[in-house]
Amino acid sequence: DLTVPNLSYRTGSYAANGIPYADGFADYFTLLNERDGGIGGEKVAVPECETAYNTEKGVECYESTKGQAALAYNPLSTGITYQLIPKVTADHHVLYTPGYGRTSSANGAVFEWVFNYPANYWDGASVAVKYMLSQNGDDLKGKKVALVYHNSAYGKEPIRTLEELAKKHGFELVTIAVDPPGQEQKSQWLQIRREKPDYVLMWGWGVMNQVAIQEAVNIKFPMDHMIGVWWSGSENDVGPAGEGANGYKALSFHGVGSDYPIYADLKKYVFDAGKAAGAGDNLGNVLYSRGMYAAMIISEAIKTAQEKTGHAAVTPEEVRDGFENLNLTEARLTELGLPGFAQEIHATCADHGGPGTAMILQWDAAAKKWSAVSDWIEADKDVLDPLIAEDSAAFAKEGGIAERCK
Amino acid sequence: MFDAAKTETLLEVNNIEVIYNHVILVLKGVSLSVPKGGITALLGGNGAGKTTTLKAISNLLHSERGEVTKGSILYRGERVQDMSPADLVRKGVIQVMEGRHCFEHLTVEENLLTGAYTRSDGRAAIAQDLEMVYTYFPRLKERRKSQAGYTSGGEQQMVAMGRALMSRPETILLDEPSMGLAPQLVEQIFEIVKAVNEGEGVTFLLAEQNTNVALRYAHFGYILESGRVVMDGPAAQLRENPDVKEFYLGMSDDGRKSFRDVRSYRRRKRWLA
Amino acid sequence: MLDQLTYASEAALNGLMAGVMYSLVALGFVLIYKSSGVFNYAQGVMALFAALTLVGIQKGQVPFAHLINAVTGGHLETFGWQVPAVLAILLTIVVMIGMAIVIETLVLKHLVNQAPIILFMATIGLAYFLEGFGDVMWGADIKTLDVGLPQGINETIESVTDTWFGYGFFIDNLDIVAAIVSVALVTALTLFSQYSKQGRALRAVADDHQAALSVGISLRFIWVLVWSIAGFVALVAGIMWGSKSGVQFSLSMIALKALPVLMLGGFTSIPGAIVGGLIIGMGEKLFEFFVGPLIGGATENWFAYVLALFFLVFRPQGLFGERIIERV
Amino acid sequence: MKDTGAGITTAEGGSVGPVLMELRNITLRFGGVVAIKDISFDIREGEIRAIIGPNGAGKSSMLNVISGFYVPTEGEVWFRGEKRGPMKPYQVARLGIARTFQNIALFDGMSVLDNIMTGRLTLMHSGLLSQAMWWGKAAAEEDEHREKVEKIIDFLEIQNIRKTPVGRLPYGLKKRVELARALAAEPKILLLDEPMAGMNVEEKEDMCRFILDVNDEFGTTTVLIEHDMGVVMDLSDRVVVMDYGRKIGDGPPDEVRNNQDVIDAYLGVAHA
Amino acid sequence: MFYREAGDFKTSYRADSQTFPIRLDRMGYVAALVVAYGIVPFVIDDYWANAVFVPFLIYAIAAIGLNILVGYAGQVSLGTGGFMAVGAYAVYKLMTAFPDVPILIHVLLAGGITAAVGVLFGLPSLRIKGFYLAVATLAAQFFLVWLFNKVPWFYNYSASGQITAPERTMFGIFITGAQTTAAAKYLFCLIILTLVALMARNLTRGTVGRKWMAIRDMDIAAEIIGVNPLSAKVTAFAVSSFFIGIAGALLFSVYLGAAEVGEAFGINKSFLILFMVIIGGLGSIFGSFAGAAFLVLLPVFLKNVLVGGFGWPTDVAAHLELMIVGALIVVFLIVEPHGLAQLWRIAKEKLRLWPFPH
Ligand SMILES: Nc1ncnc2c1ncn2[C@@H]1O[C@H](COP(=O)(O)OP(=O)(O)OP(=O)(O)O)[C@@H](O)[C@H]1O
Ligand SMILES: Nc1ncnc2c1ncn2[C@@H]1O[C@H](COP(=O)(O)OP(=O)(O)OP(=O)(O)O)[C@@H](O)[C@H]1O
Ligand SMILES: [Mg+2]
Ligand SMILES: [Mg+2]
Repeated sequence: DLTVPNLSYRTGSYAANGIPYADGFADYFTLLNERDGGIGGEKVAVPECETAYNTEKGVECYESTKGQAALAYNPLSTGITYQLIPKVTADHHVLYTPGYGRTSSANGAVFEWVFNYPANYWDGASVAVKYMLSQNGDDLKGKKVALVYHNSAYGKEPIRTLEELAKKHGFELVTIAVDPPGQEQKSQWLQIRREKPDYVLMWGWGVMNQVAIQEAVNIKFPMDHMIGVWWSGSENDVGPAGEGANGYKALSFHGVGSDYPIYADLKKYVFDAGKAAGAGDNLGNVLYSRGMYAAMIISEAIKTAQEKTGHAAVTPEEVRDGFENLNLTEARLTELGLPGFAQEIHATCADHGGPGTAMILQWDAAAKKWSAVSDWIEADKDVLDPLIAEDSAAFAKEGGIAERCK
Repeated sequence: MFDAAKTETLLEVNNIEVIYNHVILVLKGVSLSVPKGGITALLGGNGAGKTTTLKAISNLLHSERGEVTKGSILYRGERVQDMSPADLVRKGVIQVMEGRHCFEHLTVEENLLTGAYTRSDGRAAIAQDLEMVYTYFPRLKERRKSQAGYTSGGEQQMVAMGRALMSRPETILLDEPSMGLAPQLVEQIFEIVKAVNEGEGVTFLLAEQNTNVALRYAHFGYILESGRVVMDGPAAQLRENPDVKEFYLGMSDDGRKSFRDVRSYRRRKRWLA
Repeated sequence: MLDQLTYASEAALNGLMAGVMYSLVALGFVLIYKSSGVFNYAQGVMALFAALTLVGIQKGQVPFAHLINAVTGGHLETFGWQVPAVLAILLTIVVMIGMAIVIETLVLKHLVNQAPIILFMATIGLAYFLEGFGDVMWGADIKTLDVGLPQGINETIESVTDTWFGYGFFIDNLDIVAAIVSVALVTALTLFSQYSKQGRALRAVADDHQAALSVGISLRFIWVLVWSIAGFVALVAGIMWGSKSGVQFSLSMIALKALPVLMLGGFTSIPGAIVGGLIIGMGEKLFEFFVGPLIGGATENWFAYVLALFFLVFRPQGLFGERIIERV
Repeated sequence: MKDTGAGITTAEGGSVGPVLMELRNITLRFGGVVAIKDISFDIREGEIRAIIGPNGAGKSSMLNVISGFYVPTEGEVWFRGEKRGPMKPYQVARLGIARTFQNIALFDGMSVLDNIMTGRLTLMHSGLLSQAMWWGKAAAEEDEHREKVEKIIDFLEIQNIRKTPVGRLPYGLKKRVELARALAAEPKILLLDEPMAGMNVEEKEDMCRFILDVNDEFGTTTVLIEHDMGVVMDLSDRVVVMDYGRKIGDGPPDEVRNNQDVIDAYLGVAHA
Repeated sequence: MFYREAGDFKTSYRADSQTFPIRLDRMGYVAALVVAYGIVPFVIDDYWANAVFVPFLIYAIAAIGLNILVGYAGQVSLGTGGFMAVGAYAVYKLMTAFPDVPILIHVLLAGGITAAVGVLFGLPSLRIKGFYLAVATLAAQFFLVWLFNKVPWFYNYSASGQITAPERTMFGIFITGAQTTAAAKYLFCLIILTLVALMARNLTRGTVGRKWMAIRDMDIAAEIIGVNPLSAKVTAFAVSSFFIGIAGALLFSVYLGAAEVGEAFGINKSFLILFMVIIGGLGSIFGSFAGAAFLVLLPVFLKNVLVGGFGWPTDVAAHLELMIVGALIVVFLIVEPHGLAQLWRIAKEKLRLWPFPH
């Protein structure tokens, strides 16, 4: 068997978000097992382990699964990621953190075992700014952008990038911290009401998202000028605000909705067969799709590894090579029943970060649906690459790591 | 005067054993019977188990991690162990606990009123009894508005007594009512006990160290030592017993000795030797 | 400068409103503490549980659906009916009373006369249990709660203040509702505890369990009574907070916002919960407004505690708490 | 009686030394309540000084003033010929004033031995580090003081309960342990607040024996509050009588016993 | 008569006040030490070290620290998480600033720094008591977490504010970092725990301990018999924070390897450790061990039974786990409010009397 642990969280403060993600992740592998008999004929085991978004439980989960030759870890938690980076490096396991984790691990020269394509936090910040630019005739001079962020490692990630971008494009950046969990955000939103920013950018997770959107509605902030990062743009986040949330925007690095061809198979092999991981009510929604995306990438990497080595029972080391040689094309996506679902990825030894693209989704409260309102937007690599180089160099120096890929 | 032989037994304690914390055996087979309308005194030295006996009767041991492991306690033929302390109060058994146990943050008057918690005979009757308590303890009337936690030791003792009276009980279990009271007040309290006993027919079971006074007012007495009843009998008879005289009343053949003289010798209890 | 002042008053006003929302949670703590000396950490989880139950009933969710499905492999979700808000609230109250009875029978009854810290710990255990139980019963996903309370900016206030100060104040309608409800609750509860026989008994119980037992107060009854009221207060708090953020695990964290309020107002004072809430709410908002920007913001969590600590140093029993009796 | 010079001879024929402590015009108010109203009296070295009076007269409050727990609203406390400045209770304790309490104030969670050892805290000085390592001074000091405490334990005849947690002890023994704790401090003045409440005659006799022995052997000055007139009359050298916060009598027991004010306010009938 | 103390006479006060006056106890503890030092290091693997032993050892240190404050000195604190964070950030700053100093020194220094911070936040305890104090210590908890989150100097200006433990050695053996062996981690923590437990034991049986307990049992009486409340409370906060700081430093550097303050040292940590102390037994060093063992092992055990054994979905298992842990805590408190240590004591008393019931 191929083992891909699912370090999920279905309890605790962030359960509401962890559940659909874990469901999507598990369901995709179930589909592969049921329909294709696994990957390359080898079944995939997806032992689930509950972390409750808690780093110590994360350690326990890692330690309890790593003996089973786990091929890739995807803990959906920046905190756990940071903790696992040194461990996977020493133990030789892949850590795959799409859209979260340590941004500079995009630099494969330093982070041999970590992958975070297709996009990272800094890409997200840049994409959001680019979108604003596109809406304002490529000129943000004199505009004001407020960043409302989760006051934690995760929330602070984009600040550096945004500061750089503010300098470059001449907009004013106001950063507003919200202490987790973020039940109470009166001060923050009064401040926004006073400052009247042109855009509000949101970097939230959990209840903070719901409260922020509700408060934005309350102060009548124009919803279509409020843009969330991909972790602030799920059905959960807009639900409590009801009608008011109509027009809210968020980033995404993959498509959403259940009208991809793959869903016919999912329904047939997974749901109707009673093998779904969850209650089945999350189908096609944003976080479900994201879990599915992660599973899809991991399975493609495994497949690449199998092709490269010629045997089906690949080892974690071989899967790492698979990740590094992943070549995900639109044709392949179509083959998978996910046409246009994601951007192409052409990974290399040094490039673990992928294309760095994302699109903008907008919430339609009446239809209760997210729909894309932009094309794929690419991040501003000119600004980001030096930042990544700087941060990963610091890490390499601290840990005495020699750069690869020379 | 009260005649024990003629009246029914109200409360009966049959050979009970009490264990604290599952290991400490405190009562080793205590039996008593309390006649209706009488004053029964429970005497004995420190740690003899008087308090424990009273608490066993009012079913308050539970909250101290103590339990009755053997024997039975019957009040009017009903097993006390099957009733909650509140049931007991409603049936007319109330305890005045050793060490006062006032409600510190309540005022003196509120403390007294909590005594009437189980009563349902209307505000007027309660107010009347409140006046009665105030006539017994005029000092309390002066301090009625103070928080009980700030009253003196003796005042708290009065509060505890008064509070019990407020429940219009049938039987009062009094644990060391005289402790910390001025001599004059001790007499007064026992006079009250007597008055309540005779006037209202309330039965008393009292644990007392002040053997002298206790035996003067009680009809019947039990002496406990180390968790066992070592002697019992009508109070008058106990008063005359030479051992009781010597050990509990501090009398020798030639009257009361001065406390200054006791240094010279150590005594031993004959029956425990 | 004048702008600053207007803004500050707006912040202060909103602080007062937020404070009322904290008070709603604090009130539940006070009730239970006052009656049993128990510092009920589970109050926040009770609010969550009440809100979960309310939504569950309203939407006709099948309780324990997830567990049943996991065991039987079925697909139970809802009964397929919708219960009107008022009826759902009544049913939830019944559930909360049931919970009070269960808690009394299984937990409190056995802990009579124990040290306060032991009781406190027991309530944390209870909080864990309820959290797991709520999740198993109703699911851990986020739910929208809507009992028809108004939300969003109050336009009247906005336009009035706009004509007065040239800047329309923001006051949330939900907060106004919360304020009205809180005032009503506090008044009713204060009257109850000060002037009724049960109220007196309840304070007696807090002082001395044994003595209360000895005068015939049934601890069991008092506790069921008080936990039921606290359950009701939790429901109110759950509705208010849940309307804002949806019902999910984090709702239980509002307990942490209530603690400084409690500390400042005094653990034993019902009016203290309100006054404490107002001071904390206003204090933290003003601090965030004036000082927050200088030191990086997100100060509210700790500032509330520091503010309360500051008051305590001068009045160790809180503003309205009962004097701590120190005698030998 | 302001002569602080030589000793005086008491009714019992015992002799007491010069004035050790003097309370001058003490008044103590709590809000509206006047617990002590302008009281002055002195305590002489080596004497047993009793304070009696009805409940709520202010006796315990007076002890609290002496031991520094209450700060008198007015008035001065003179100790060894010097006026005592504002002091915290623990500083007063270090002057050599130890006491027992009306509502027993033992440390319930500790064993009898440890409780008595706390009495010696003012006399022990080893540092934190030395204790953490249990090296040198700390261990030696512990042994040395343990020996002293064992003497007191022997003296009060509580050897067999040495290791029992005090919470479990019956009332009477607790009182005895409290006395032991106070004695362990080797006090100059020993304050006893109703040490014999809740005891039967036999136990009272024991207690009296201890008090007298301490007084004889170490010359410890003792202030005693007690409601048992027998005890007070037999033991004390001089008696202060309080009523409603005022002093209504002061003098040798026999004199006090026959004082009409005292009889009216306290004794009721002339006591046997 | 399995367990006997009769016939075990002491001839000196020193012997009477030793840590384990009863011979049978002494033998038991020696045996435990032999197993802990002589056997476990040779059989331990990564899973046992990281999921069970290392967290147990570290939490035992923290629990001893908190027990000194709550169990011995009676000052309830909910700031433990915050103080552990001080230890963690102190050790991080020291490790990165002085890479060549042995890690043990850093850990001890981190404890010292935490002690200073603890004293500062302990000062209000002079005025504030009971639950008011408990809630007041939350001010420390929230403020410290905020501070470490907000001031970039503490996390060496890293982009996300995470701190990551660099590799450090002692006598050439890796103690922190991914290359550390399970045995090294385990032994390092075990040695520190042994020292901490000995110190705690010595302090609590002597003068300082008696001062603490006097303040705990009745602070007014304690002051009247001569205990200076300021110094007693301050030393309790200092000693307690010292141990807690060490635990925080180890938790971050040896166990987790990386930490984010709000998550790793949040208020839940404070509660967790308070739980250990209370379940184990207030005022008992042994209880701290028992409590830590119980609360570290129970979730791991439950998880393995429910998910591994019964194959239940992880979320149902996790919810049930919460319910079971919660219920067990309540049950324990009901059965024995004085904790596992007291249960153990009663068991011993029963054994001593065995086969007689009393
Ligand atoms: N909660 C308890 N736990 C353990 N032992 C206890 C407890 N309460 C009392 N005891 C023990 O039970 C015995 C009897 O105590 P009890 O209080 O009944 O005596 P008493 O006759 O009332 O004495 P006193 O006159 O001093 O009040 C004592 O030896 C005491 O140590
Ligand atoms: N801290 C305080 N606050 C308010 N009132 C107090 C305080 N301490 C004592 N009092 C009051 O002062 C008066 C004297 O109290 P005190 O305890 O000194 O009396 P006492 O002579 O010792 O009486 P008893 O013999 O009953 O113990 C009492 O009325 C008491 O209520
Ligand atoms: Mg007794
Ligand atoms: Mg007194």
